[in-house]
Amino acid sequence: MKLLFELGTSGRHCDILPPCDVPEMSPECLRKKELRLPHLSETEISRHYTELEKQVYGVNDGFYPLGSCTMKYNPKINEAMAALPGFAKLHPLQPDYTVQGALELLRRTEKYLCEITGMDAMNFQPAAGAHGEFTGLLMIRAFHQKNGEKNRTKIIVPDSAHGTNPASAAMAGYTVVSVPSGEDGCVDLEKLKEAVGEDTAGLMLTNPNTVGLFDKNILEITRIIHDAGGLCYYDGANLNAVMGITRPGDMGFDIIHLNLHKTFSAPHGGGGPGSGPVGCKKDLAEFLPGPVTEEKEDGSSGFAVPESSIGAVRSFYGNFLVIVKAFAYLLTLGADGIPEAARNAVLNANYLKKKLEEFCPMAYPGTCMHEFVMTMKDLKDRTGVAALDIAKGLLDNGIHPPTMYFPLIVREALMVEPTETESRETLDEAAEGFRALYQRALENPDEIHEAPVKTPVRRLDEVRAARKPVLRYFYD
Amino acid sequence: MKLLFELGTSGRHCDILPPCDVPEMSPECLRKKELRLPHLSETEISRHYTELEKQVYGVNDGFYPLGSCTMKYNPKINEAMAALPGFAKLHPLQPDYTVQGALELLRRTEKYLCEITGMDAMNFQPAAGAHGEFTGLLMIRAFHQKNGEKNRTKIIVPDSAHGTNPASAAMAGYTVVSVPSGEDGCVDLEKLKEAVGEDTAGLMLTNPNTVGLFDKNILEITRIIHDAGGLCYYDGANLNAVMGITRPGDMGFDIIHLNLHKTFSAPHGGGGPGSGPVGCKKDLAEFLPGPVTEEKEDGSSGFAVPESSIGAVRSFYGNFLVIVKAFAYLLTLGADGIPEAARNAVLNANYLKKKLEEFCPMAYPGTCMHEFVMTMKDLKDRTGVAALDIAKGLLDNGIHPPTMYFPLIVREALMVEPTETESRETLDEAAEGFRALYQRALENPDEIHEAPVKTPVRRLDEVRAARKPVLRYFYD
Amino acid sequence: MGTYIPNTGNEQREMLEEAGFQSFDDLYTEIPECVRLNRKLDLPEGSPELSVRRQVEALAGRNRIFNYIFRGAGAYNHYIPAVVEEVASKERFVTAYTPYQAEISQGILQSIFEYQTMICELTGMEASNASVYDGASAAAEAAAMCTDRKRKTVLASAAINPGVYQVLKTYCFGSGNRLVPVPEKNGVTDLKKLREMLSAECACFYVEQPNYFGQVEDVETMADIVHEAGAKLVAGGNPIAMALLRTPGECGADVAVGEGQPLGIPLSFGGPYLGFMAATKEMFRRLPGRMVGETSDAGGNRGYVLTLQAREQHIRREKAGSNICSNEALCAVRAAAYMAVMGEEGLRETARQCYSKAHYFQKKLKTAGLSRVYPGDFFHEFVTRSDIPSRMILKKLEDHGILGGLPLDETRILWCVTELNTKEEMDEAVRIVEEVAGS
Amino acid sequence: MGTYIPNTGNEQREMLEEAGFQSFDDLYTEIPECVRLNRKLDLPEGSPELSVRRQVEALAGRNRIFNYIFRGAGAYNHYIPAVVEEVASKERFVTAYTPYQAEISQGILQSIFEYQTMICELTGMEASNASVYDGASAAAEAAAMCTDRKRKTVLASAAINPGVYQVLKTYCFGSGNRLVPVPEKNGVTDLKKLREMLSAECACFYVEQPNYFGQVEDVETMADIVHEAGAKLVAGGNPIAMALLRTPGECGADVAVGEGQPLGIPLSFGGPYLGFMAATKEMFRRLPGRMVGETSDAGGNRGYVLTLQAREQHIRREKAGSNICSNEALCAVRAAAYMAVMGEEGLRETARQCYSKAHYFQKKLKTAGLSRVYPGDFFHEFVTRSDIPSRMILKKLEDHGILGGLPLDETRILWCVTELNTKEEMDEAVRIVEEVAGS
Repeated sequence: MKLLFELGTSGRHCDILPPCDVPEMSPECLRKKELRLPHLSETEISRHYTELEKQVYGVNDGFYPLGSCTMKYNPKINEAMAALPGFAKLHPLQPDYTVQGALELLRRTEKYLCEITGMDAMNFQPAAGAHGEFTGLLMIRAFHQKNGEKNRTKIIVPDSAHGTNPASAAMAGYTVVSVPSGEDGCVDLEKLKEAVGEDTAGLMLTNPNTVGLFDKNILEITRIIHDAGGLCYYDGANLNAVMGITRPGDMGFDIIHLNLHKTFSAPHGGGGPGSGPVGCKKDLAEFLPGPVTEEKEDGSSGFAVPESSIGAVRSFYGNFLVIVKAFAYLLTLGADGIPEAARNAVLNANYLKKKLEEFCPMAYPGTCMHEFVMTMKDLKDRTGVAALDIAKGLLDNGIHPPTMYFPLIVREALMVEPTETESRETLDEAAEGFRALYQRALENPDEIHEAPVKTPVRRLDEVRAARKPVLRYFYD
Repeated sequence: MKLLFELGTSGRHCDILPPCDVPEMSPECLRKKELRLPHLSETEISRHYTELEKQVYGVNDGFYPLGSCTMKYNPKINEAMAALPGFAKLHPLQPDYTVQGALELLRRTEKYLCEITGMDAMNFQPAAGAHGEFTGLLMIRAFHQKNGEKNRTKIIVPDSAHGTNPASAAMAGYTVVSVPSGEDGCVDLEKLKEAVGEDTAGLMLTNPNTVGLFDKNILEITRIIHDAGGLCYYDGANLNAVMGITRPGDMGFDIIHLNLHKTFSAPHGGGGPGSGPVGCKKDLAEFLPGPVTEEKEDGSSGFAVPESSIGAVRSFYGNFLVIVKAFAYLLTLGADGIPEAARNAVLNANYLKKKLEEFCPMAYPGTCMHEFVMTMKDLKDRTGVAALDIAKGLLDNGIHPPTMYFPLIVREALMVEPTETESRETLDEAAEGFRALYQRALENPDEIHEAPVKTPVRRLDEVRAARKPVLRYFYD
Repeated sequence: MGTYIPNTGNEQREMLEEAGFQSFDDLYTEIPECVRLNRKLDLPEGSPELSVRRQVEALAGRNRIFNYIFRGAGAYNHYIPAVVEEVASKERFVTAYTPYQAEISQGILQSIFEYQTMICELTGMEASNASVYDGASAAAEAAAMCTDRKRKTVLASAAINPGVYQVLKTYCFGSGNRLVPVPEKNGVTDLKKLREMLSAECACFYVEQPNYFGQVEDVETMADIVHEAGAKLVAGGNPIAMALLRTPGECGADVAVGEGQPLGIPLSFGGPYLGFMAATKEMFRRLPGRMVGETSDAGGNRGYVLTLQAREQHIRREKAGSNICSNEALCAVRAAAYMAVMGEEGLRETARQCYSKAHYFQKKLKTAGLSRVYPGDFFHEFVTRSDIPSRMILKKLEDHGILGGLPLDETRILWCVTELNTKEEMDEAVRIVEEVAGS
Repeated sequence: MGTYIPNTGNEQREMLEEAGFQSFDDLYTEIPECVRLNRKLDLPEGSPELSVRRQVEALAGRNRIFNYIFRGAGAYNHYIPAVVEEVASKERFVTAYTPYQAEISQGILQSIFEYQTMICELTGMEASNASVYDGASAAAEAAAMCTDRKRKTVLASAAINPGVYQVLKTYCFGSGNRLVPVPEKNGVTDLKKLREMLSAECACFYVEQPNYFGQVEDVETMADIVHEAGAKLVAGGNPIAMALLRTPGECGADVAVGEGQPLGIPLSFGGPYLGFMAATKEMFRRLPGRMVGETSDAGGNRGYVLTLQAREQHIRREKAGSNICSNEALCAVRAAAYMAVMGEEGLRETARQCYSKAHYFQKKLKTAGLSRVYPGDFFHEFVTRSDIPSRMILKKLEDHGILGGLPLDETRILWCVTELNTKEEMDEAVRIVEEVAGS
């Protein structure tokens, strides 16, 4: 379809602003080149976005088992609550006494999330998971620095970790030490013991891990790190499997981040905004980014900057409206609903895994948590049909494919996370669809290489895009 | 796709209400048969409607030249204004002094519409065009009754009229006299003169008429009726062509209705809600349905029932939120914008007509107003491809077909109304699409009989639906 | 000036030329000079969006929103789930026309088919139409369905909503039918009078359940009485109450109608609302307006179309049973979504809460000195009488942000309680009433 | 308790069985007993939707919304056209994930491609990324782009937004870069000091246009100075101002960044906002985060994909230039829709009105006794000084429903005026200030 710039013509416009009601003035230092933006009537703009929306696949369009992304249903009441003028129209620099409702919302969300994670303090400034990781790592840095242990320069990260873990560590000035996973997909304890030392600043781990398994040695893992003088950082990406069942704080983790846009049902917005609050144990609270909320002497709420704060990682207090959505979700589920969601996320994953493993090899056997990893290695060896082809084939089935080629330690990986908000019928249908596709791949591999054929565009040439990047429209 | 009743299972539900906070009680006269409604989770309901919406064609999906329906773009600001809690949350029986804003909105809209139509008074109670017609006809009845002329039992309606005109007349207790149109598509004056008499209660007419022509004899037509002692009723369906250019009040009409959901850009909602306010000349205002707005002695606004009111045709004051949308539209366009919209509606129609008449016969030659009628009679005679087939063929082009088989006086009619909110490009593309389809019909008529093939369902069997009506889902 | 015309002045000129015109005036040569306006409209100048928003918001701001509402009388304050609002805002549902082209309108058609099914379940009737304007016009259309040349008298209970009575009367003025009220006794229809008034000219009797005063009527007995006289029973009713009370179908009604506003439609100062209509197998072909039916497409797949159109005005013209054309489709979709979200248990619970809370409030008001006027069971509305002038009580409540019941006269007030009224706010309202009584 | 789990208890039991488990506990056998919570969470009981709505609305109701806002300082109150709100509410835009599967994500990808194009036009730069978290993190990421082993010092004007400075500092704490402020003089960056402070270790200099005090900086000269020293210029800027003022590109910036909130994003108590980043041809491959590129599909049709992913964390891991993953895609779509609706003339007009009105207000305030602190041109913010304590002035304004400027200290206030401030409300605010001054 056409781009905004290829529609309309000079002179078309929308009438938005009334004329200026004071004498018109103009600055001196004017731009030289005329600004070029689209010239469109409202009909054209509105239709353009209607058409664009048709070419997007959202949570409401069907099954979305994108592993590690926790694509659960986004409740409509949450959207309505975040749109309330009492939140959306608040200036972030209003006096505290005019925003007590917003502050209480932050404080209560903080409290609930601390209880769920076993942490003692929380800050909402990070705007996404990776942003939270970076924040947490800076806190580790500040902690060691305060203790005079500047030699702690290394962060240990398992080889199954999300790419954000090593990247965040690097941004925080750390050297990354990768520890291999054992054959069971869990941290290899011996290798871990070899890796730690006086230079260990900390460990980053998600548990359940990225192959969908709960690392049962978790207490030993965190003890090894602590014994070496390091801190343990919990990547909250997979919290959905265990919330209300076990807590990172009780596993020995010192700092965590959460993904409100995954675990707590806030929508993903096609890539953002997210919200990646960071929580920590009491001893580390002084390093949290600022401002954090506080209770004032008169019982009202306000903001303050922690004593040894690492500083701000973003303007103001984080993606507030996303937090409103998570708050509404927490109120809805409550004490019983939170673990119930976790249990059903795990049940749905195991149910679907059971159906799929009848014909498709799994990377790891046994009970999984909220997600599992299939491998198309066998299929590829036999037919040439790769994980990518299967993913594209699923597009023609009208379901969103699993995450491809992650974690890196599994060859031809497809990582499936159904979430708790999917019905049994949806899982059954997806399993049948996948079975049929797998069968077709065995029988007629060439056909799958052609997939997708029912989508608005066919398979796109990513190599070409990267080789000669065209990142904008060029006017004639 | 599945029906709501075919989804879910017993026990699934949404949690909406808190438990009852007073002692629970129950009436005596309970229903015997258990109520059966769907058992669904929010995910399922929400996805169901997302899927249903995909199978609807709205104004934002493209060109919608449905003749006589004035499918202009529905501005988003109007929707936002109608959704304001200050309107949506008002109880209709609140004391007047708590709804002064709503009353002023009604009074101002009334004033603006009176100016546009040349009427002196207006009432918003009718919920749709046909409802307005019925209301207007009852006013005619009340008028004659008051004048002791009970013998005026006939309403004259041209044969080109919308079906609602005769049906409304019948509902209002009148006998319908149909007058034929001349070859030029306009009222045959001689036939009209023959038709009028002492039994004439009035005439119903739309001008421009339903073949898209302005009846230049309009003053003579209304004079003939008035001379015979009848009243002239203006069907506002086609006002979009002439607003700000000429006024029904100045053409000699006594009573009118408007379609706010056509001319004044309120959306159609898949068939409603509409709004069909009725306006009239001063002498007839006493017959308007009640309540109407009035200015009170203290300058505030209130409601009153006109002296000789025909009574209420609906509860309360009409489809208020639809009126809010029309009000926002009137404020937006204003004194210059209203005639500009009319002029461009007529321009777009003539521009498109010019392009189409190169290959397709028109029912009437010459300049049209806001719409025009094509005839597929030639095509059908030559190829067997009927207006219906062409309409279904257009579906595969992604545009909404014109109105089919109306007006009845044109054989194999397709009635095209582009409206002023379509761009030249859209008209050009539609003309090219139609040209190609017409050509295909000539070359390969069988193919067109198969159309549509790209829609969610193929051509539907209407005969079967009517012969053995299945009007609801039956539980097993 | 605001505009929604895409084409620029230049483009308009080029298009005029291509279409063979010199100017816009040339487009209108058929309009005789003497009927041309030839002056500028006396309207305000057009406004850009921001100005429009400011003006309209200012008007909205001059209306008072009550957070606590104890007023019903035909418009009811119920909770509207977020999903329902979302569904009713979907762009294509909002902006589509009537689904004349079924192949690109399955979404609306199926929604209406689902609506029709749920209305049948709710009313206990066999077929529903796709909606009419509101509850009052539904009643009037239903009465028209029952009349014929021989039976031209319509009886209506004096205990029905007076707004509905007005509309019945207006429609009868059109059709030439006779509308006669059947007296009320103790807040309900006088069955003895009903029996006496029925005659061979009577086409039907219209009653509401619960009636205007909130009272539960004995509709079953009425059906027997009416049918004995060869007339039809048109049963109006509150759709929330139908989740709990004996349905029109069970009572033996021939046509069931009602105001669908309680089913997820906001108060909206009275509209748009939704008139629902359902009928027995014997009567459904006389239902006015659109109906959606199931059929199959050329490939044998299930699909939906507007059906039984031969009844309608665009085909039968003056012989049609009704002139209805545009209806309240989007409100019907909204109502269907509401019923789907609430489900049978949720709708029953809503009804039960309305009933229980109304009874709680009534008892409390009684202790505060507002005694109930009528005996017998009521649903979620009831009438009180008091020596204190109604307007004094209501004014005091308004001062506390509460919209009290509707004053029927200087001593009687019609109260309404729904699931949205909490015990807390009821107690608060009672406290205020006690204050007025005590002062 | 509310729930979004479709499967009923029965179904869950059946599914457990089919999957080979006896109970939910069996799913968690891998979790050592000693780390299990084994107690109920100390959270409130779950709530049905109506209760949730009531609780959240009550909190929203405890916040004060000001109708008249003269405060900016990093968050700006602009008009958001209705179409923009509508676009940003579209269900699929809202609920989709990052467009990893391009074939079913063309709508988001194309929107972002359009956004990137418009950001390039606005900034005068050659390539834009798909957004980062906000303006402050954009500045920090930009500084990181410019540093390398040899050049590890980041200079930043002391006249930039202190919130941005804080974030720069935090990011530098991580990277081990040195952040040094370049002093301000008369409300703008001291060019002489800048020249002096530049050294071979300096990676870049960061400045904002307009700066925190609203003052127009001489960015062109800075670019020359900075480039002479072999360093890069990172130009932060207000996107509305860019419609009017010399663009970063024209001034010679290497990277342009800014807070995109003014482009149709509501104030939202500080977030979500939008960080935009654009760079020259030489620098764009170092931009962090997602970028959308044009390509073609198997059928030769144009299409869009996430591209240059080799820069990113999921491929390069610890060697990536940044860790960014989720960005602010929906805010970028919103900003693109905003720019499309406003168009070039509309955006320029917005900027002109901001400028004109701010100057009108400043003059009026001056006559009321609030003199301007700095000389030189300003855009839509300015600082005043007065003997009257800032908090007295602001309190009085608040009493009249006006959010005044941001108090910088007891005597100085940073005011902001946008196209939304009418002459009427400015005159009213001035009148109130005069009152305070006179009392």
